[in-house]
Amino acid sequence: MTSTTGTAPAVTTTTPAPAPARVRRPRRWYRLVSPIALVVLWEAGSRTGVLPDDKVPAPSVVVRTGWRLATEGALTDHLVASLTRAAVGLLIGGVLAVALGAAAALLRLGDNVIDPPVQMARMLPHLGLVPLLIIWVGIGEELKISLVALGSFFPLYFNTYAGIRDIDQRLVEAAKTCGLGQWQRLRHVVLPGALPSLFLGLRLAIGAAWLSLVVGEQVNAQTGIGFLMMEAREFAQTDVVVFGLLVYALLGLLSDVLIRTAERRTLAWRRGLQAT
Amino acid sequence: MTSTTGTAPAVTTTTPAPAPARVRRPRRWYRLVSPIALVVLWEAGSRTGVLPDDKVPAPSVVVRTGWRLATEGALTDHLVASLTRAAVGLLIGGVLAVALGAAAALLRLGDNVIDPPVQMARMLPHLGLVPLLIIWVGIGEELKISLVALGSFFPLYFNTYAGIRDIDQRLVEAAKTCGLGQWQRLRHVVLPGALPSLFLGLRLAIGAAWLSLVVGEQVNAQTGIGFLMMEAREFAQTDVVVFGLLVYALLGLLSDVLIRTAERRTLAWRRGLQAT
Amino acid sequence: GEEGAGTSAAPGKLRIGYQRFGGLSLSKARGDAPGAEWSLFESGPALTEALKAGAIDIGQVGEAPPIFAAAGKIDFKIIGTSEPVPQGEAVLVKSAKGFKSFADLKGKTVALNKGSNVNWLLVKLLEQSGLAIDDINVKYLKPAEGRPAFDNDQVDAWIIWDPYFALAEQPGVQILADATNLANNREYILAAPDAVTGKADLISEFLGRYRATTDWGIANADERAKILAPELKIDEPTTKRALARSAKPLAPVTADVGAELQTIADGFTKLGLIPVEVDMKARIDEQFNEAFL
Amino acid sequence: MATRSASNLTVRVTGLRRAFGGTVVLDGADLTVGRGEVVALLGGSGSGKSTLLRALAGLDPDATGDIEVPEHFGVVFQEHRLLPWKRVADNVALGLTGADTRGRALAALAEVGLGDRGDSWPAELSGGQAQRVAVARALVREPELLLLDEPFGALDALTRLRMQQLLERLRQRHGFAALLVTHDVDEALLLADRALVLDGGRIAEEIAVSLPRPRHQDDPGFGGLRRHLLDRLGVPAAG
Amino acid sequence: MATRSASNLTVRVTGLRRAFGGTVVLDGADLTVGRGEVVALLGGSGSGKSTLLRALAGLDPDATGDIEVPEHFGVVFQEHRLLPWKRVADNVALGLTGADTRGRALAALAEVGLGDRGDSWPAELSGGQAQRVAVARALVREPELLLLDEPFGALDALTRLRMQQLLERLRQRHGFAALLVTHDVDEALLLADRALVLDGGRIAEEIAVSLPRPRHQDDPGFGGLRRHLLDRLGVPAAG
Ligand SMILES: Nc1ncnc2c1ncn2[C@@H]1O[C@H](COP(=O)(O)OP(=O)(O)OP(=O)(O)O)[C@@H](O)[C@H]1O
Ligand SMILES: Nc1ncnc2c1ncn2[C@@H]1O[C@H](COP(=O)(O)OP(=O)(O)OP(=O)(O)O)[C@@H](O)[C@H]1O
Ligand SMILES: [Mg+2]
Ligand SMILES: [Mg+2]
Repeated sequence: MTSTTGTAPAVTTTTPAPAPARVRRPRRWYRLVSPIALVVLWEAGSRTGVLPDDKVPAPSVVVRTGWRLATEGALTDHLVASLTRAAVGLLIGGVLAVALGAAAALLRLGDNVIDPPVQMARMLPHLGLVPLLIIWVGIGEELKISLVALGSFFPLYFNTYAGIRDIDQRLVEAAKTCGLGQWQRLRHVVLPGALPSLFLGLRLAIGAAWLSLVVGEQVNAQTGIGFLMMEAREFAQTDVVVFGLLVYALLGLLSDVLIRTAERRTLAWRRGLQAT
Repeated sequence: MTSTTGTAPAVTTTTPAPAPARVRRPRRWYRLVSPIALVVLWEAGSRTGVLPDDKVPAPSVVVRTGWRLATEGALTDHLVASLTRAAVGLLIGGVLAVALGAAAALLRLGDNVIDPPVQMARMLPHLGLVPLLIIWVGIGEELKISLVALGSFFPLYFNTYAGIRDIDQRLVEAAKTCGLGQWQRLRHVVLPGALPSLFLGLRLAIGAAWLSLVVGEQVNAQTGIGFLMMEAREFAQTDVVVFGLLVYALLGLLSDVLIRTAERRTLAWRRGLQAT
Repeated sequence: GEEGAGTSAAPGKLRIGYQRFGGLSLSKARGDAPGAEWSLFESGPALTEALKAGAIDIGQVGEAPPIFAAAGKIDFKIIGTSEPVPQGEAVLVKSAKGFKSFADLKGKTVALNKGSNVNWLLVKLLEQSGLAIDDINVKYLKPAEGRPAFDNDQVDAWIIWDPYFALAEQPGVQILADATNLANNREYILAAPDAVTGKADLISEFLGRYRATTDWGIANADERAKILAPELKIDEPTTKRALARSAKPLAPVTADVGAELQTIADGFTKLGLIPVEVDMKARIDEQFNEAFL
Repeated sequence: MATRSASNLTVRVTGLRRAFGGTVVLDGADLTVGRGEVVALLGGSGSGKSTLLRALAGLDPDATGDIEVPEHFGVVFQEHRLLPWKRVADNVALGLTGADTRGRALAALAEVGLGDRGDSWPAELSGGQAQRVAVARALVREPELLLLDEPFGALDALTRLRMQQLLERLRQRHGFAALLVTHDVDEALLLADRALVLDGGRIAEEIAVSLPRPRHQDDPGFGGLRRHLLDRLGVPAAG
Repeated sequence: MATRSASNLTVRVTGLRRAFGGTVVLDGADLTVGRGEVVALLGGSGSGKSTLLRALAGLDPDATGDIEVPEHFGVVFQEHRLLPWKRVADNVALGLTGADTRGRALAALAEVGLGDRGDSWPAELSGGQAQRVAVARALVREPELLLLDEPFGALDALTRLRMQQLLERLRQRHGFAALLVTHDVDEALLLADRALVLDGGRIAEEIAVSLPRPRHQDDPGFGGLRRHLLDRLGVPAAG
């Protein structure tokens, strides 16, 4: 039993008054500490021979390779090519995913018609689909874009679906009684309610888009980061492969920063929920 | 202005009394209609020549191929091999993902130390990592399992992170005042609160595990569905490729059914939130 | 060099990397090396990757992978080769299109795998027909993607090697040219340097048997096809046709072989396929030649 | 209640039934609200008041019976149900049509004493403030009928009084009808023309409150009615 | 309140301050609760009562000042804050230690009149039922101090009376102290030994309620105290 018979005040908290304008800003540079530490450790490992050079090149070597590619080679062209493909594919896949995910989540008919085929399709491996896609869309840019669209579709679809299903129905009811029609409810309740989930889906979709692109850029491509890296792999140029991986890592960090910023903007209302 | 001056009762609803024991069971077989319709359409297309046989084999042909593989070949061996790899990899990747995701979501330090490297790593393409993984873990089963673990890590990590961050802090406070310690809060508030998100992550992780396995089963493998399909692809055996895709589709459906069942069991409390 | 992490093969065990259609497949199917550990690779570059990681001791590849591996500073020795296999790679077209020679492909799309033996064949074909690379529209496709593209007329010609070559020889498909008089298209046996020193006995013992098996296979083409068809998952007639032109006796490595490889490597350097000049001659290791004599 | 379409009625409910699983909550409840009439609905905790209101608002597809309500009505739910992602003013303006929606929303906020909180997030409001925003959201629409589920439950005595006066004032101005769920017998007697007691799934008691307005707790007749209602609700007379 | 460690005090708060952004909500509030004493906290909507309670419960790291509270206390929040994924009985038993936690939880539920709802989900409860479950969850712990933020706000007159009596009874049995936020002046006078009025971020008024127990609204002296408190809260005497 919890009945306590201790004497008087047991827990004392004394909090000094804060400085007048204490603003708690998230210290973002903290987030850079561990990536930098990783790189430093890696370089140290290479210098001391713990990581033999013939197995993994040192970061300095990789950076030099990157510099060479950037100046001599057409690194920016490769990047632009990949970014274009990723953006177009993401746009197509994303729009489809949000539309179909919303239809499946909102309508009983949609759920029965759309969801089962999607559940079937979600595990189809890209590599296995390539021959069929070649037949359907050819070996041009369409193929790469289709693969990206496919890859980004699933995380966004599932997160849209779950995000909408998780919306507090009491809020939807309240919106109904405020006279909001189907579309206005979508705009004012469903969309903002599912937004955190959509952001998460976007995060995963961006990753999936890049991964799919690597597969796509192995087929009849002369440009793209995936092409660059996989060709280097064929030609046993480990430094270029690792540089390619580094580019992907930076793209990952960059997209994280962008999405975090977008989240901070659009999900400002959640800070109140969390802080107090 | 909405001030209405219409006459008396404007909206009339007459709902007849329901039959005494009207139980609204979700009619699950509905979900089978559209997959079956797809297959029927496909077969019809093949029969009528709309889908030429040399482009996509008819479902009947594919099923016959499957039957041949199952009886002559070692289809079950392949399946078991793949399932084992997927399960082990998923287990390792999943446990890591949930642990690290929880640490990053719950602890400020964890967020600063764990999250940035994860954000960097999430876009690293499997195909590009294979050469490095070969150096680190060799070309045996470890390679395949590592790839599966890697692939399944990210969706689960992100969903764990988001699921925990989205938990209503007011409930956490309530649990605190009920005298729950750190661990008990994890068990009674954080885990159940993040569970819907974890399920979604699991769904995506299962898909990612299979996709990664296809890449892994291309390196020094003699068994596995991915191996089977990619080999058939090399030798242009479209019927086997399509059969492989069909197996993936069925695995997708099956895992969906399993997860739906698990969700229904563990998330029973949400039905009330949605229905009323 | 040291053992790659995670590959803890017993020191007395030979670790062999092979490709499905390579000559080693027969050796494996016949059980030539009962104590060995066999690893299957989907391509030559994948095999040299494993060689670099120290995951295998020896392996067999076509003529391009050794050059790229050398350019990638992978440490290995070339310890054996095969007789030339010029008929093992060819330019395929649909006969309905009426091409008569490679020169007719001017302005057409040609698919091939970048950086493999057929890439060298393309160089020689262009040279022979007096065309420049820009005169044709090159599409770089891997074998598995080249086939559907070729079948569905998304490319006019496909330069490909066996067994994809044999598989693609369907009715209506015509061989426009093969590598005869253009390229030797040999196979090469590569070994890790530490295996060359540490497992020399195992290697020479195995190479002896490998050679015998290869010779047996050439002498008994029917039986060889019967053994390999299920292994390759290709029907027997196709297997037989492919093996008949592509399975050649093993041969010792000589300075001439080194020079031949060097020519290809220099050609690749000129094409920009590899960023540096490499010394292929230095990779030749003649110490196991006895096994092939 | 026999005449089908008496035009002096705003709400007519006949035979309203609702069961959750095996538990019957509403068991054929009948109810009317006249045009411009304020009806108070009293009843024990869990007696089905909120369930009845949800059914009237057309939010409960599983409720059966005849329900007639006007097309334009406003609802204040027992919980505030503000959209957490919209600032207070936008919550009030939600779905509002016509000119200067923001201005009207801010005016409504001012009327509930929160004119300066239009830019706050709902999560930043106190319990009573959130409830008042919900009331403002319903009032700003100037509906024919208001369904109010304990709209003043979280308010202190002064604010509650002000809100009651506001409701009275607006009702006189716009003439809307209201069905007011309340736990406060005094509040029912101050505001309502009629008080209903929900019990056993039906309207078990109906009391016309014919005190002159403006009313006050100390008015003669008030005490008697209060005692009567409290008796009906089972509250004993002396501690 | 000048003596530092008078052992007859359960709660001692000195100089409690809390600001949200630029808005100062608590501006150096001082407060004590004696052992076994029930203190009612009144104040306008948004005056900072919930903020003060959160600070006392140690949930507000941004509140500054000296706060002394006993280690074992229970809280009833203004919203019920039941875990939606736990059945009602499990919610009450949450974090309970010792023998037969489920039995004790069910007994507490029975005391608040919900003995048969232990297996319901929180989402299936009416507003007043959920609030009573929250009260049961705080009471079952038998704490030294109860922090109650309008625990009976959503209850009808009868249920509210029963709950007030329950609180009285349990207090006599276990002798806990309580800080009770309420909007109901009568409730404050019925239950509290002392009533505080929070205004302008400080305790602006403190009234000892020395009526004999059991108390009733009709007791002599009750009306005078009520009028005094209502005056202090700004409620005018006549409509
Ligand atoms: N979704 C549900 N599932 C099961 N029972 C429910 C559900 N919703 C409400 N109930 C039950 O129906 C009864 C009536 O609930 P309702 O919310 O209408 O009560 P109420 O009169 O508004 O009570 P209160 O004054 O406490 O708000 C309660 O016993 C409640 O437990
Ligand atoms: N997270 C927040 N951000 C900004 N302002 C806040 C926040 N939380 C509370 N406030 C403000 O602090 C003031 C005090 O709030 P509090 O909830 O303590 O009021 P209260 O006395 O409990 O009111 P009520 O009786 O309405 O519940 C209110 O004006 C409120 O708007
Ligand atoms: Mg209710
Ligand atoms: Mg409050």
